[in-house]
Amino acid sequence: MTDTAENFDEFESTVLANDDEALLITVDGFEGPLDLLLTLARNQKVDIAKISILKLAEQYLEFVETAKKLNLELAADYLVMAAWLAYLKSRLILPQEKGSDGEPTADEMATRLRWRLQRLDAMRAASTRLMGRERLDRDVFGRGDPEAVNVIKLRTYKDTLYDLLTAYATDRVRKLGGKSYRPQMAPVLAIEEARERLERMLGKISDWSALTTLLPFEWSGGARRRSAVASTLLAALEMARDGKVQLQQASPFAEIYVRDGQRAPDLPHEASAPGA
Amino acid sequence: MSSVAKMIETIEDQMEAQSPEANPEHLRMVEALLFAASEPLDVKALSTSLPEGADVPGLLQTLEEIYETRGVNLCCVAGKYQFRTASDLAFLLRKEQPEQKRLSKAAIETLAIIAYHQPVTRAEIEDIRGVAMSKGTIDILMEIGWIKIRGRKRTPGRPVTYGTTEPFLVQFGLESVAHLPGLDELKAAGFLEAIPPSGFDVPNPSDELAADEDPYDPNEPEMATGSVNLDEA
Amino acid sequence: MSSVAKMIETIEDQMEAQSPEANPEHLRMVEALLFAASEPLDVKALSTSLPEGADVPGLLQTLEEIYETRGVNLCCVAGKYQFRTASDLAFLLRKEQPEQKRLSKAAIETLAIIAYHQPVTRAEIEDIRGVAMSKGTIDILMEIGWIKIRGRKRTPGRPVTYGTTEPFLVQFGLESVAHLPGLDELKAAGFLEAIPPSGFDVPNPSDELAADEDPYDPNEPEMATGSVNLDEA
Repeated sequence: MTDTAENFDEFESTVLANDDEALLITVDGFEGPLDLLLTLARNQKVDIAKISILKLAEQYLEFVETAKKLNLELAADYLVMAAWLAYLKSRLILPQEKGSDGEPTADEMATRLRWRLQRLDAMRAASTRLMGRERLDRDVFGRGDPEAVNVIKLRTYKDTLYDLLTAYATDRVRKLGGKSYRPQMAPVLAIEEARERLERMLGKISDWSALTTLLPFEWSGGARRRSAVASTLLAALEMARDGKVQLQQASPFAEIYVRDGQRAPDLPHEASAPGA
Repeated sequence: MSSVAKMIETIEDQMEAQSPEANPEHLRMVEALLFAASEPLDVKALSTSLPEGADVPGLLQTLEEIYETRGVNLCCVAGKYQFRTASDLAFLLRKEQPEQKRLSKAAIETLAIIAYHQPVTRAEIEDIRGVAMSKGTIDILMEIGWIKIRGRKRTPGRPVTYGTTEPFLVQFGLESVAHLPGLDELKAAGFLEAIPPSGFDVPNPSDELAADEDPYDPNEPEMATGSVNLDEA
Repeated sequence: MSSVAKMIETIEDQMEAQSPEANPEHLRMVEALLFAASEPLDVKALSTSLPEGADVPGLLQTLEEIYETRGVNLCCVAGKYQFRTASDLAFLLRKEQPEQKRLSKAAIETLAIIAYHQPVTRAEIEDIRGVAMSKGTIDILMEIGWIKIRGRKRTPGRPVTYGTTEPFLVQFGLESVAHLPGLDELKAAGFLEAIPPSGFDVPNPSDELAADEDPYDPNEPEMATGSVNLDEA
């Protein structure tokens, strides 16, 4: 019996012979009742096509009995098969009845079972042949170092004339200090700027000049004027402190006059002269 | 004359006899493309790379003959072409490859049944094996990529049908499922007959949709496969 | 005799002449080993796989000759051997893949300056843009083929002058550089403020050689372009 294992080592049988030739069973090894039947059939050592189904049924039932004695738990389908085989066996023993109301005869049932065993056997043989084929990367090998296909990037550019012109305009305007990129300035004349301006004008202003006439041209209206006046006054005060200019005011809120600090102090009467 | 020269002469004779017009430049191109590729290439893929009008099938045949006796052979797998080392040299190259997952007996049997009986339903596989299939068996085969769901059977319950894939053919070096080993014998013995056997139709395993098979639509609401009978429901 | 047969005959002759004793079985083995190897193999590595006494250097020489005119050649790199696609067939292994890009801000601004101010030297471009130009910017535009060196300025150092090309016109849909919009058109189209900063002008670009420009002679010994002044040097 152990030779089954050799015949079919892929499907290692767990049916082993013990000392008194009874079947020692572990059910785990079988792939269901048909597999068990096939194993038993092989043990008969005859062509499955000619196998005695009666004998096979008896062996199966014996197997189930042994399993019960050994308290082995059998899956339900083994028991279903056992019941069916017991039924088949009884019908095979009984004298052949006439086939009635379409029910298959015992012989037909036996033939069908034999056929199923043959088919299972054949499929197993086929699977062994299939698995025995030369397998890729086990028996035969493809190119070990395939050469990669080089992907050439066909580059196209989305840039349009619009992009080109926009780039040109912005680039050039920026370079020329154009307005496009000039940050929005608050309408405030910086004191430093006012002072710088005053310093530049000192040589040019003739004698006393009203401060308001010295405001930058573009700062002469609205909010900008107020800022310009304030900044210019503060710048003038700073410069007066440094002795760079002289300042004069006749009365509160009156016009303030400015002149170069290098000049000699005037006579008092001159002070009001420009406003007079 | 040396034996190598004799070998070459034989090749030459074959080429003269069968492909007198094989363009040597085109031959070089097909050779280069197939050598460089890691995957099998089909006639169409080769044609797109070759000059217009190149006789790709003829070139392939010539190459197959040139390489027939060499250490590397041109093989047709899954209808595509690939250079592979000659199988008799397996002993030189065989790699001790720890098979990631040794397939269970059930999985091997199921794979063979699917290959030979495709398109086949789960219930039919179970009928052949005489045992209910554990869920994992199909999953493992699907995961390896050797089987796929290919359609639905036009029977009550519309069970899905399984078939083998291109990677299966590539792995086992088969040109197509019609080239499965022993297929003719199994067919002749009637073991591939419809299940249960009607005694009339003898289906071949085929990649084509069977007469009673619909293409698989993954969006179709899933039903319990197997024995659910809509008429009874 | 077909040209393939002639090719084979040549190989045969070579083999007869140079390696009359090459063992065809050993030849097959070397062929398979080299094919399946994931890296180049040297004589020593091949020898350990081949039967004792095999003349590996001789086999390699024979193989090299057999494959010399084929689509695949046996190459020796640093004493190791491997099969590689014949170099003249490398084009077969190229696949073209379109890719859309945009020029960098610096590149398109430079291109615009060149377009409007051509012929223009590098130093002039930098002067107009007010920033030093990275070497790459000109290179990229030259590589795309939108600008070219068109001449040399008749000033000390003879710096090269840049201009735009035909593909540039095609890309931007211009009939000629003279069709680039002028100041008024730029204003009208809203690219410029109504009142451009003082000193702003838009030149009328031209393909013609400028009065102070010499045609470009690639053979003229190169000088440092840009600001080197020969008189000072």
